[in-house]
Amino acid sequence: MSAPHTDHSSQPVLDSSSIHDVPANAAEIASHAVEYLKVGAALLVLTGVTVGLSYVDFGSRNMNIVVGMIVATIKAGLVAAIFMHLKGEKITIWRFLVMTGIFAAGLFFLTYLAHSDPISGTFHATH
Amino acid sequence: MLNKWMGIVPNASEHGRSVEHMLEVCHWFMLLLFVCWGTFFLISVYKFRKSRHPKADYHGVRGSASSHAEVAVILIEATLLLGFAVPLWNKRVVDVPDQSEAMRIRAIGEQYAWNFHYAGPDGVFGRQNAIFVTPSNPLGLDPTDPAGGDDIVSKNELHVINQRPVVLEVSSKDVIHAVSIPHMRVAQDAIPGTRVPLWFRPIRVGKFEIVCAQLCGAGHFAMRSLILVEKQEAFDAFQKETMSMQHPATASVN
Amino acid sequence: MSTIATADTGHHDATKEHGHGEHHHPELGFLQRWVFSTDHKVIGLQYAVTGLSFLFFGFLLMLVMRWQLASPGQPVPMVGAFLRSVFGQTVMTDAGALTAAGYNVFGAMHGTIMVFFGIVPVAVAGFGNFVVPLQIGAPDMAFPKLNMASFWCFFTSCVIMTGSFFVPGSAAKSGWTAYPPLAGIADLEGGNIWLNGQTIWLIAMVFNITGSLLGSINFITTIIQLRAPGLTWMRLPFFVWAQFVTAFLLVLAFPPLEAAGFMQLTDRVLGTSFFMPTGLMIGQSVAQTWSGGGSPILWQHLFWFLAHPEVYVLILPAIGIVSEVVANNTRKPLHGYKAMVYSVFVLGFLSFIVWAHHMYMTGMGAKVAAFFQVTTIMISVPSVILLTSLLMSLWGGSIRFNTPMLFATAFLPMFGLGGLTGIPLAFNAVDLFLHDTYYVIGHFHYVVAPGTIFGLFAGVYFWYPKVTGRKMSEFLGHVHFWGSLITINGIFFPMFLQGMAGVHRRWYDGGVTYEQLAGPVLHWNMVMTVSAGLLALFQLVFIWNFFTSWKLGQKVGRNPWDATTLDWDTPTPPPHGNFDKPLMVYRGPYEYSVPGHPTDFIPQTEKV
Amino acid sequence: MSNLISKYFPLFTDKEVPHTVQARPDTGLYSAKLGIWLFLASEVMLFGGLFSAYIFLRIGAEPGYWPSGLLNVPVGTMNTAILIISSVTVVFAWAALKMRQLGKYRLYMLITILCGAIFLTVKLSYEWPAKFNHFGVFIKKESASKYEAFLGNKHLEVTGQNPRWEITGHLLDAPKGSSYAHQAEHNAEHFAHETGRHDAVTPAEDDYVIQVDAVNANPSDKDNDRPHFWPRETSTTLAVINAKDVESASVFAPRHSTYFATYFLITGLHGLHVLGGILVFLYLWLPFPGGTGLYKTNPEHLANRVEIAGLFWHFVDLVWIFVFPIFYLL
Ligand code: HEA
Ligand code: HEA
Ligand code: CUA
Ligand SMILES: [Cu+2]
Repeated sequence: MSAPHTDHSSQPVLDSSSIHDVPANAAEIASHAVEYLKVGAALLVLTGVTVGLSYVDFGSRNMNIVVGMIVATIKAGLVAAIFMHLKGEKITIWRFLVMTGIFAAGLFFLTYLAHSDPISGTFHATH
Repeated sequence: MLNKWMGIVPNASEHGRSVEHMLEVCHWFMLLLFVCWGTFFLISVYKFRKSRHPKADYHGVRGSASSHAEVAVILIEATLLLGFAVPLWNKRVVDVPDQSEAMRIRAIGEQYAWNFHYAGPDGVFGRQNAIFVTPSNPLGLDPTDPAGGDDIVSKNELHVINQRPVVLEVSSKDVIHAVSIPHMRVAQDAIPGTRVPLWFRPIRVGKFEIVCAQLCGAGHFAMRSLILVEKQEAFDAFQKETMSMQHPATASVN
Repeated sequence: MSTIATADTGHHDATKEHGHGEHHHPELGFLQRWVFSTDHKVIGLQYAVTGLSFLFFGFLLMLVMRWQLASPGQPVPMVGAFLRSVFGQTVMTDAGALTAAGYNVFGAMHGTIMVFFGIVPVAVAGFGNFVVPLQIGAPDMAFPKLNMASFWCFFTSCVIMTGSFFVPGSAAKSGWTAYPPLAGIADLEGGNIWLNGQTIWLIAMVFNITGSLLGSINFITTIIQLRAPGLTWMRLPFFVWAQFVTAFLLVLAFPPLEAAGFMQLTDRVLGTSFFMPTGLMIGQSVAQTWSGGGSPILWQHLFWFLAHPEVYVLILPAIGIVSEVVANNTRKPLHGYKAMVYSVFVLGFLSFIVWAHHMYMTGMGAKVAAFFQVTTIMISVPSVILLTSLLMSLWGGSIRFNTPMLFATAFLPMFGLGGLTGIPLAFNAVDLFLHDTYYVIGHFHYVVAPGTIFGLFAGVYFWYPKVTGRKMSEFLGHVHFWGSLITINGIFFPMFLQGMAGVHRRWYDGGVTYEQLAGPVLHWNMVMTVSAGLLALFQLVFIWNFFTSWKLGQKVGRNPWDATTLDWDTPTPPPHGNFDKPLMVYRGPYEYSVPGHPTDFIPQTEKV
Repeated sequence: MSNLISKYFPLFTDKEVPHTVQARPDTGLYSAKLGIWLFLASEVMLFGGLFSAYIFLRIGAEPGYWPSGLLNVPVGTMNTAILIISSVTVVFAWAALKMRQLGKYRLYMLITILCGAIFLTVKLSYEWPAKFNHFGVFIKKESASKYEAFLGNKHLEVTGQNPRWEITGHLLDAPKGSSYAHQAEHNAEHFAHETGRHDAVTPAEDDYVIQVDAVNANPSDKDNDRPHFWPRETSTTLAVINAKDVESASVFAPRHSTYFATYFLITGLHGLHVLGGILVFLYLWLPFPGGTGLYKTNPEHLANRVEIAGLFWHFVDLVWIFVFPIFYLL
């Protein structure tokens, strides 16, 4: 399950007056602000890195794509983990997100496989 | 036997026997399952109807007969799959016979007819380009290419030689069609932009129907062709005659 | 208690101010109550009635097609002239016979309507909306307004799709699979790029998909969040499980088709060529309309990525309904409930990685083919477990053969037949022979017609008393059942024989062109068509029963079937908010005939 | 027992739907949070479908038919940065609400909305129109040698690179009957005005006249082999291309190539998401009863709404993080 400190919303609020008060974890949230700023900065830097790396020759176009995708995945991971609070998110959500990831990967991989493994002797007129 | 009872069209190709065999095994397996399950079903329905069995039994079936049955089903399916299906397919797509052994013919679909393109005596297909396409030159054969000088094209009739493997290179000009020859137990979609080989070895002289097996428009239902499995001599005669019609100049040289 | 209650939602919630209080709201107008309702039960009914009407419409389209198949080129008797005036000259000749293009229009629309506008709305959205919140003890769906939005999205798609019959060139005519390039170029010549069948089909599908997505998100959230206290996962009725997995299939499999729909749409209206290969010819010349470089196969991948899971979407709710009815009428627990739950999950998971078994003919190499054959065979295992468990559940029961149970019982061997005939199709060497023949048509109709539709009938007869407070006539129900069972087999069994003989699908003339392949089995066409006509007559019995029982049926109380699940623990019909007492669940869903207990059923809420 | 029930499931006797604001204890989630994540899961599959199309089409593309270096990288980078900044401000807005600081919330939300608006404006008023005014002509392979001076295929062959089949730039004259005639006329005027070469373009029935890009002006310059960060000026060189030698000719619109088709479809759909996000944020920012109006009565509910809208916004950012490199850079 999740670590309690990232859980912003499940504090039981049982009488109507308390919903106007600053929640107990306000200090927590304030301390997160710094983290958000750092991540934002990291994302900006990584954007620069992506652009920069695309002008470096890694031997082949494909290698460049791989490198670019790795950096993009790191960035996406940061957004998901910190901004979207996936780090420490509830297990229920994790469960189906993992499924989604698997199916999306399956879609990519299997269509790729189908493309790369035709009957031998197949000729493609493409462009 | 079961296949026969269900009225399967007779087989006319070499590998067709294995396809048929596998279908037969499948059908027996299905029949067996259906009969076993069905018997159990009928007995339950009869024996446990309310008037006969007024008080239900909380536990129902005890023991693990059903799990055993399920495991047996899995084993049989696995055998069918790994023992028959996968090797059979590999044979079809990996071991395509080569140039020397097989006859190569192109099958090009269009709304609503098949063009069968033979390389002719020289065994080389002429260059094609869409700019040359006209009603009388449906494949757009390049008139300046010498390799095309002896190529012949027949519409809706595929002539092949008995016992000689055929590699059909299937493609399409417009929409997706599919070559399906039920007697030969083969089928392949004809996809514009690709040319996919499809092979079989006919083993019976005769005339069989070729179906367009992919919806291709209003005329789809009537996009019927014939495959004529002939003896060598008959095929040669066909080739000669067609050539003299399509290339009067070249044909006379031969 | 009530202070606490208001604290949670907030006393200011808009709905509250409009007076959704403890009691029924006489002040709600007709529109708010029956049309723009946010009540899950009303929305469920809206879905079910719209869906049933489309099922019937889809069937009528098929009757015209079946007429054509049995007597090619003959004017449709009695209604020919009428059809001509409604559908226009693309579809019907002046004499009142179906044209070849018309056959394709009706075929494509029969498939589309049955799948996306018939079964899914009735089985998933109709039964799901009405029954799921009741069975889990929730006052409504988690997002009532979203629920309404979902229905109106769906309804919009219905209007658009139906409207497409009336544009020049008539509705979509490229199969329910809409394969490009055929679908890509269809209806474009000389016409308006927007107002034509295929384009409208795509737009309607986008709405339909969006509605489905919203609905499914709602179902999943509801099931996770709103289960009554004590209703742990393993105490859920199996129907809820089936709907839960179904909703996941829809949420994750539909979007790629939506993406593909956008792509086909831009291919048609913006001249892109996602699915149009280079050098595509129309008539005698290369089509200059598209830039080229696309792949027709890409569409097939994206389509079947949805459409295979979709077939389980068609069957799972029906299996769920059948499970409820079987448990209730055998008066004993389901055999292997847990195994069934696991199976349904495995089924759901695997259904995402088998799709290319519909594409064996597109030219697959050894690796891909082996992969998809293996997964396809694997997926039959959980189906076998599900069906076997239901079968085993009969043993030792005290079976009441009321109408719902008759349909549920017949579902088992019928689905069995359909499922079993899927097995040869899974082996691609065999599929070489069977692909695109009536064997395939027979296979899937056995699963969807005497399978799913029978499951739906069982559900209608079963929950009708909860909805209306009255039972449907048992006598008419029996007539409907026996008539349907016999005639439906008369339609679909001969399809296997025709398929084995080499008769292919989507043939306008039913096979007259092909003397060799169809000649020997052509006579079956008449048998099938007559059976279809008779089947239609028996449906009239159902429709009559359905509407007259609303006012005339036998009145019943809360729990006419002596059932255990929470849906039978509400007043009949359930009021707004559903339950009239605090709920606490103490036991599993099917505690029938518990040894030592005075009655033969213990409701889930009974403490003992 | 019944106390315990009413504590955790207070609403089961009421007619209202529970867990709209409060988390359900056993899942730890309020319903909308779960709902939005499910929605995002479906969005992953939606964009997943589009990206798999991208992969499929790109591997299938014949060498020379998948353009690169045609988009404006600095502008794309700037837009990326803007989205990232807006992602930061939106979490700040949420945190401010959590701490019950309405003023700060309003400020951060405003910045977020402005960022979104800038992003869209740049896309719609600059990037896309610039594309629609850029022209490309694919030369038939058999005629390519005629245009070697613009294609530079010999140079590319020697250096082991993919061949080039396209000549791009600004269209100054189009064959008769072309739907681009009007655009060409406009460009030609502009060209004359800029260069003073009033008679450079002599109208011909069936020629395309293109003021070519730097790559085509100087195709064997090694410097042109790689894409450039700062887009290069269009040269003043003119290419005259006979319509017979042309395989396809189009502005950089979706119909130009599968590359631009995927580019426009994916960025278009992404843009729609940005627009949707902005509308939702505006609603939450303005004093609607469900927006800041909610603050007075139930600030926690408002915070939840901002949280889920924010989740959506981050997702939109996340998609862009992939879109940017695959279209602009690689
Ligand atoms: C609800 C719908 C549904 C269901 C459940 C299934 C289930 C299965 N389907 Fe089917 N299928 C379709 C709907 C469905 N299908 C449709 C609509 C098409 C065609 C689409 C088109 O082209 O237009 C199709 C096409 C189709 C094809 C492509 C054929 C072709 O085009 O060439 C294949 C190939 O593998 C296939 C396989 C299977 C398999 C292996 C199963 C398995 O899951 C089946 C598993 C079930 C069992 C194995 C049954 C177990 C039986 C028993 C235990 C005996 C019980 C007996 C008694 C009770 C008496 N199906
Ligand atoms: C869920 C899906 C579904 C269902 C239920 C059906 C039901 C039926 N189908 Fe359908 N069919 C398809 C999906 C379905 N079909 C698809 C996908 C295709 C392929 C299309 C293509 O080629 O692209 C196809 C194709 C198809 C063909 C092949 C056409 C061809 O290839 O040329 C045939 C031929 O006989 C056929 C017949 C029938 C018949 C007789 C029924 C009967 O079983 C119908 C029975 C109907 C009912 C029993 C209706 C009950 C409803 C009511 C009574 C409503 C009551 C109303 C109220 C109370 C308000 N279908
Ligand atoms: Cu060609 Cu069907
Ligand atoms: Cu399938």
